Amino acid sequence: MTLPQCDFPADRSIVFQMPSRLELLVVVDQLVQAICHDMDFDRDDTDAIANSVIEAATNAVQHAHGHDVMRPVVFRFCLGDDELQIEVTDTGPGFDLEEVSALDPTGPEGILKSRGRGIFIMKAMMDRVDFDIQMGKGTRVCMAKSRRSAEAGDGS
Amino acid sequence: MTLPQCDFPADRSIVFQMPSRLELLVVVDQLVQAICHDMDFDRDDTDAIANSVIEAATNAVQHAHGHDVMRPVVFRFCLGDDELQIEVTDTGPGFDLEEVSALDPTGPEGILKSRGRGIFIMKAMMDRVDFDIQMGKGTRVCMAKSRRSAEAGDGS
Amino acid sequence: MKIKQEAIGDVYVVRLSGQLMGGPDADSVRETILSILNQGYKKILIDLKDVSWVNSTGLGILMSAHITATQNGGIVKLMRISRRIDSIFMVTRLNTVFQVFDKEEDAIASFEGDVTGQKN
Amino acid sequence: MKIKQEAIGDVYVVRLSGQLMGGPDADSVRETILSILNQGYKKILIDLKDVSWVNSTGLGILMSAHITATQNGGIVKLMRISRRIDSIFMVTRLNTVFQVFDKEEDAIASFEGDVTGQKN
Ligand SMILES: Nc1ncnc2c1ncn2[C@@H]1O[C@H](COP(=O)(O)OP(=O)(O)O)[C@@H](O)[C@H]1O
Ligand SMILES: Nc1ncnc2c1ncn2[C@@H]1O[C@H](COP(=O)(O)OP(=O)(O)O)[C@@H](O)[C@H]1O
Repeated sequence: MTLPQCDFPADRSIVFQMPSRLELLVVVDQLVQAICHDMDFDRDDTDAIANSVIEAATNAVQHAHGHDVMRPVVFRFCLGDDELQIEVTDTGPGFDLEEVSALDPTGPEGILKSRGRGIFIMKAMMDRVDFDIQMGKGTRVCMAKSRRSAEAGDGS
Repeated sequence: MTLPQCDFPADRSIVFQMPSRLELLVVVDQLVQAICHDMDFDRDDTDAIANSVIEAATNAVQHAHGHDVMRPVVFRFCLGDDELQIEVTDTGPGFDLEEVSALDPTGPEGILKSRGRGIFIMKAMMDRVDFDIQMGKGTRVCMAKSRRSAEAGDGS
Repeated sequence: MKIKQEAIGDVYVVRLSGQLMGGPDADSVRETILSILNQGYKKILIDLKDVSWVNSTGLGILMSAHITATQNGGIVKLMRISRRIDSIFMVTRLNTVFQVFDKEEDAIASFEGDVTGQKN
Repeated sequence: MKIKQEAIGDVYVVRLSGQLMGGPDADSVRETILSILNQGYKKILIDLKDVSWVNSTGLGILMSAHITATQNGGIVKLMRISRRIDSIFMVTRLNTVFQVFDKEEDAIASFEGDVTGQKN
């Protein structure tokens, strides 16, 4: 694992690591739900966060690790006062983000495809999604979402 | 962290790490429940395992780390075919296992105490509980439990 | 994921449970849809009541089912999706591809006259 | 953990919810019990219906409540414990210390004549 470590503070960081097995996505889902519950996220935001983490994890298992069960996927959660930050890291080959983002999966051509919705879902459901892609080394997806109540005061 | 790494195989290992906060025991509980569900443990065994992991984690947070939120507690799960192995590791001072095991918490004197039940509960609820205590360095609690159905054939 | 199947008149109901997330799920749903079409049924209703969540690979499985059915003169409708799955349908606009029903009776009734080729 | 309180006749019902696991919980339960005893109530019923689990520290909190009450001429009973909490009571033999009831009415009725000193 040559990717830079994240700098989440130790007193707010939860780390989770699992083998590249799709069956374990149910465990990821439950873990994310519990963290969101602990942070008082509402039902809809919790679903949005859980969906997004599952998309990132699905990509790590399928595309990055090709279901190689010996290769772990690492999740880091930073439980802020009003914001949950999440990193999902794999050791796969990386990919061309611009290329895969070119086709809108909700457009007339994209909607009929059976693939290409994962990154779109993360971007739609989280406040922020960034990719740290190191070709040949790995991908780190960084996502964040604030509690609705936490946004109430910002006039948006 | 100078304790020896466990030798759980990568394709069956789940690792979880959290700050020393009792509030996060609800997240640990949900994680353990999800892992047990994935492994088809029944309701009662799942409760027994979750209770035991919570006891080990409570000791790590309270006794080993004195609620110092900067010190992480590490959980490792090995999802075997019929057995779940769990390690809970802290970086606390260690303790004298014989001494704390001397008083039976169900005896006439012990039952009236408000403490001293944690290790007893783990031993009662798991198939195996071992302590790897390195004084001044840390404690690693190793526990295991098999699925009931997995034991059905062994004549016990 | 588990699959249960049941013919109700000329509507074939496929009840999924668990999570719809790709891997082996993709093949089993595809095979189920193909075998239903091969039996001559054209009206397929997928019941998602016991599916707790769907990921994008699972959405792809549903989209493949839709395309396979359409290519064979059939139609796939969905029923009883959770609030969580509904939100992913809205975001991905799959709600514009699939007719989704809350109640089984409404779903079944909606097929009336939908497909000209009946089960033969 | 949250605490709600309610006097039903001369029985004081303390309803806990969440998890009973030590830390700040210990102090808030202790203070609640003491204030109830100070108000002159002797019959205390702890409702665990909405407590999903208890750890050994939580058991210690209940045991302290029992001892504090007893020392002040009172009594603590429990009601509506889950299967999970019941199993930890069996293992630790706390079921021999506390009377536990499934139904609130049975628990309340059981206090009749239990304690000679009534609320004054
Ligand atoms: N972590 C990753 N590692 C390698 N390639 C990835 C990763 N995530 C996404 N990709 C590439 O980007 C493409 C688009 O991903 P996504 O939007 O999630 O849709 P889908 O997974 O359905 O193809 C994938 O097909 C894959 O080629
Ligand atoms: N991980 C640990 N690190 C340091 N001391 C521990 C640890 N686990 C247990 N102990 C010691 O053993 C004692 C007994 O533990 P336990 O049986 O869990 O009961 P309790 O936590 O209620 O005291 C504790 O009071 C503590 O002194």
